[in-house]
Amino acid sequence: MAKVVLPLEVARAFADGETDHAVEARDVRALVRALEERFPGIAERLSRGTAVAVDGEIYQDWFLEEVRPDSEVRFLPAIEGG
Amino acid sequence: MAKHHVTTTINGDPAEFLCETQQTLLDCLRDELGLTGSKEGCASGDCGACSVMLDGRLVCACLVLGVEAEGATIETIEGVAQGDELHPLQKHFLEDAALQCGVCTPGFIVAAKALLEHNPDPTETEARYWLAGNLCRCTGYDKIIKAVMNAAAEMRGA
Amino acid sequence: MSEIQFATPQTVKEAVKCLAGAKGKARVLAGGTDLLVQLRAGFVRPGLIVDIKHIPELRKVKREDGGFRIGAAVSGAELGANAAVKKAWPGVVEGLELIGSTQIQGRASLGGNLCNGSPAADSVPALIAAAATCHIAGPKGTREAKVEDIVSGPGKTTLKPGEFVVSFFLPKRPKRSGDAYLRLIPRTEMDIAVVGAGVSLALDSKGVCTEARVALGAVAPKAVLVKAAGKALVGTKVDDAALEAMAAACRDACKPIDDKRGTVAYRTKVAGVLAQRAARIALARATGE
Amino acid sequence: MGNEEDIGKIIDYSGREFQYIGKRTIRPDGVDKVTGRANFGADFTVNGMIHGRVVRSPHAHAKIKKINVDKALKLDGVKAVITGKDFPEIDINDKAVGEVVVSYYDMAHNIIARDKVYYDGHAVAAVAATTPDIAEKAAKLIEVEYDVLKPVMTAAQAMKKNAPVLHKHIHTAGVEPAPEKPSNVASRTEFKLGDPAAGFADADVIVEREFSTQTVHQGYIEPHACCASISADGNTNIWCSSQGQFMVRAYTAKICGMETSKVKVIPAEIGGGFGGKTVVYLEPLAVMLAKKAGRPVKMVMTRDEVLRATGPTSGGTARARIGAKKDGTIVAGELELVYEAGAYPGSPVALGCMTGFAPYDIKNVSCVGWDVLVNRPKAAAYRAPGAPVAAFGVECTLDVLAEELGMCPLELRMKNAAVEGTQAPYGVKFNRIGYKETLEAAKAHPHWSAPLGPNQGRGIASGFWFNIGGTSSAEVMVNEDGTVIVATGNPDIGGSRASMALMAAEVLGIDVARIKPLVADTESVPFSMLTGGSRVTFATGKAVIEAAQDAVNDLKRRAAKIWDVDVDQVEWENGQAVCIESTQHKPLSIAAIAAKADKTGGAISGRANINATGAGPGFGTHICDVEVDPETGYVTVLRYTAIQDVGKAIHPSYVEGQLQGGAVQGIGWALNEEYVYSEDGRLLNTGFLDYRMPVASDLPMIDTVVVEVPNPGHPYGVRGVGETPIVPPLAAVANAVSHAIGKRVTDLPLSPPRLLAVIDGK
Repeated sequence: MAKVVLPLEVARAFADGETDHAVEARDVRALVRALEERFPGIAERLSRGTAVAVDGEIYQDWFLEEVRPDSEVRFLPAIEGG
Repeated sequence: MAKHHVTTTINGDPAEFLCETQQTLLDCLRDELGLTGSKEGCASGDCGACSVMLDGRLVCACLVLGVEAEGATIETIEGVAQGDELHPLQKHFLEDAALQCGVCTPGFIVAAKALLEHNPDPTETEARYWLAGNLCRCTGYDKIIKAVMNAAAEMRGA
Repeated sequence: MSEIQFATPQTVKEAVKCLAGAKGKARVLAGGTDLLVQLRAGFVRPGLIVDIKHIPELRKVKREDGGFRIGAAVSGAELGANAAVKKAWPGVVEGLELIGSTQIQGRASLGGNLCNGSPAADSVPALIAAAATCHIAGPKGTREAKVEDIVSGPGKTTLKPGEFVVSFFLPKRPKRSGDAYLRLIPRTEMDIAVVGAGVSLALDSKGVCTEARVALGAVAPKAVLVKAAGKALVGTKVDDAALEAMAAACRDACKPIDDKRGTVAYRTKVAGVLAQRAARIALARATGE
Repeated sequence: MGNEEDIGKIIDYSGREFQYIGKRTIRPDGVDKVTGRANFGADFTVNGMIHGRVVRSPHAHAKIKKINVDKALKLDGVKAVITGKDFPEIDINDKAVGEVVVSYYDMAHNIIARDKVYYDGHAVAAVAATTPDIAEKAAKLIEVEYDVLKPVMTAAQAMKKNAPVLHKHIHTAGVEPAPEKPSNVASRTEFKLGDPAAGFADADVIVEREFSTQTVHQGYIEPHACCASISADGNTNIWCSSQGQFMVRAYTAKICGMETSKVKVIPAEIGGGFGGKTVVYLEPLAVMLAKKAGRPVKMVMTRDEVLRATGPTSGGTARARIGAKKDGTIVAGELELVYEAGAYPGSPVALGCMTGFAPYDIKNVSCVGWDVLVNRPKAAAYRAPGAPVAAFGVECTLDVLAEELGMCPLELRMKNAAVEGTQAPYGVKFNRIGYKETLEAAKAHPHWSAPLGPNQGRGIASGFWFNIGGTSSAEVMVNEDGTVIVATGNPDIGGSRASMALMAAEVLGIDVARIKPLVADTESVPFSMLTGGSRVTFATGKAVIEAAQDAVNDLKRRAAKIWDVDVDQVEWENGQAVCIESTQHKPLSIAAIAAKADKTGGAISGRANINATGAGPGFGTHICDVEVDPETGYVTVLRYTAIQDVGKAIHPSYVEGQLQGGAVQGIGWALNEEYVYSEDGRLLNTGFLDYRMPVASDLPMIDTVVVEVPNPGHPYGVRGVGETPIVPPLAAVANAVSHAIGKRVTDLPLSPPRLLAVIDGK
């Protein structure tokens, strides 16, 4: 089960404040689908301006990045450059 | 009212153009004569990107009227190199990485050339104060001043 | 921009004729470093521009009665290269040479700097401190005026329609005298003075100040000759006490505004500081250090 | 040598000898730039071209009641006039998540107002005429009737209860339960690590300070400029300078309601961007004017327009609170940022929250960020957006903590420095990083121990930036004579062409001089994300390496054919195909293979389209000495040293240039740069006279130390270098000034009037 950490705002809006969750998924898309089942509407919210970090690697445009059972998956604000 | 017909000398060649009174020398060089090497960064004499020589004096082309060029001798960045032989300043700006985006470079080279003709062996401080009218936002000036000092040394045969 | 006429008179008389004919819609062009910025921004819409740089009298610097006669269109760079003027009146040359960058120096003139009427004009305090006068030509002939009487307020002068400044006269330097000009700008170059201070003084053989003129820029609607400040030095050895009294007089004379460059409090305090420092430099020059 | 297996594998470079990487080559675009031949945005002319001018609002906050263009249209020489009505309406929720969060609705309304103007300089209409002079006159004839509203100029004003609300449709995001009433606070962002409350309870010493900064501009010397031409069939060409021709194409097509394939963008040289040219302002207006006039339209901004109406970065406040044990171990950090977004949501406050404490290993951290709307131009990215102001707060408060603990500020940083495995404030664990190495370099540098005189002070500060990867494409084409063209889709702001050539040369094994790197238009290379985020040398570099490797594989296949051997008999060394088995086949140079290209299958090339991952963060530490004139508040920078971990310097001169340029922009930000608005919201300093950027005589030489701790995510160890250098200077200068005057300064800029007020204890 991968450890998922939601942004505080999203956690408060959908998971009454709980940021950490355990999810079974083989890639980020599947992970978000699993979250959507648990917290309807969260998928749309997570697609708006968030990047995802899987085991320390930040993906601005996430989709099918691999998620392993011991992975840690964090959602962050998208990073723009200057 | 008819435009002024201005005859002048630019980079050693005779040149003529039509302009209205309010058109600046910078506008005339760029729009009437196609010499786009001098750049407009502010049009108020505060950035030096339009530096040219007018009768041997370093000036901002945006603060001179086109009609004032009548009978004058003008030198722009396009006249600094002799054919494909670069001026030592141009060579050192390249070798010493004294430019990044390059939009301020023409103004800096014309101004530095005037400096070295006025003072072949400037100190760092003298170079910095002479070139204070040329703004650069990319380099922080360090490599520009070093390139000017290196070119000066080469030209003195030091 | 309506169509603008352009004239290049070769003599003072010709220039006066041009200006008189334009019924107040004409602007004089010397260096143009202020005029062209205002033209581009639409602050001025002249019908005629009269370029006075072709009149020999306005481009000359020559000795006169022990002092100097300087053409109104002489540029900062030209004056800076004149060793004699620089030796006699370093403060005046400093004022003109501080105006803008090398590129601006190639064009900016004493006449333009004065008649543009900016309270912060760098050359004006030193000219006033030097008791310089101007030779003015106009439709009704020529006249002389003190520099401090030319500007009446921001952008305004006492010149009558059709008049223009032909030249400046810097009087003979008394022995044991010196002048200096300092200004406060946020950077080291390229700024308009937040505060400017020009001081000119003369000493007797025992080092007692016999004459002192202190002028401040950018602290009032126009550059101001602070008589009380001058008086505070006369009769003293220009020691610290005298300098503090002079600084106090300067602070009292300040009627500055808060604007994008400085505050009232700032200009008032720094006016005193700069006047003291300029006076010390003038003193050093007067005693030939 | 660049063989296929190298790509993406973790390789130890410490002992590696590079053949071309690290050489200070002459940049390929250099000669045109030193002779005035290079074409920047305003240097293009197109046959039949006419000129465009924009009409801008003189009010900071007003409703547009009526726009009357009749007089303008009647003026002889006027060919077209447009207003907001000429543009397709865009759905309010139409957002694109590309390289950055973009609201097309906000962007479209920022480029030309619809029913309301939100800042002094907001575009209201545009006109095109046969000469610039006529266009100028026509612009003055366009009559706009406004219903002037009370402006909201600062975050403090905007957050008051009764403040006028700028946008009725904006409710504060990130707050639960979602508020019903509209608000000027566009969003609240929060990051939390560990248990800050417990952390602070455990602290022996707690320090807290509040800091403020003003709106500042990127200050590029080249104003925005473009030329647009559209033919009857809708095919559009745009010549412009920008940080990304593909970005210009995407945004312009969207705002003008056109298919992407109809818009071709040809990149000019860019005269500086620093993030400010990662958005469009003129291009959509020029396209619509060209469409209406049936003539190509050229538009060039004046400096006044650039400062009034193009994205500066947010001014704001930073409140930092740090708890530490007596031995200097930091146990808790708290940061609250309030950034002014300008007319539309989107300040970089979230990035500020993520970066403020990033250089430090702190278990308990809480960062809150407020994005607040004000009647100022919409904020755009400015070099490490959001990070400089956050670092100003944290790094100055660290200085206060060091004083409180009686500890050397460098030692305090060393003790708490983030290392590999440290969890950043935004939760991600760092891969291999070089922050400690920059501190060690600072400690060893003669500057750190040099003596100081009266009224002088020394400041130290550190900074961090993520650096990003993203989509890049590259084409490597081998010409018949064996010379090579390397085409990429990223504008070259600071010398990236030279770096692309060096990386290609390293893989191909041929002299850099035989490689011509070029910046291609949007119809010549596949989509590439813009130049920004310090990504080009890293991400586009990776694409170039992969494309060059692809070309090497093609060359190896051709050599196999020429020798009639199996391809796995062929190796690539020093720019030659070498046959492993039999020595009777002499090595084939790239030129020899290229000469037989037709015979062996056609042109030889390689290409790569990637979305680069593995970007390595960049850490920097700066040291600054200043002298303060106590009687006038005047600050002189005496000495400055910028130290940064760059992973691997591909072209050392241009890496040093980034450190020097970023440091000086930071110095300007700290000392004299600020937007000055009147009470009624008009910008007062709209030119380079009173928007004071550093000039040459203000500065000493900027010494640099390039630290190289390789980034495992890049074949040659490259980290982004462009943005980190602007993060430390605000605090380095402020700490230096504080030590010089013996009082803590907290408000930028430290201009003489402001600093004298602090010195005199006002």
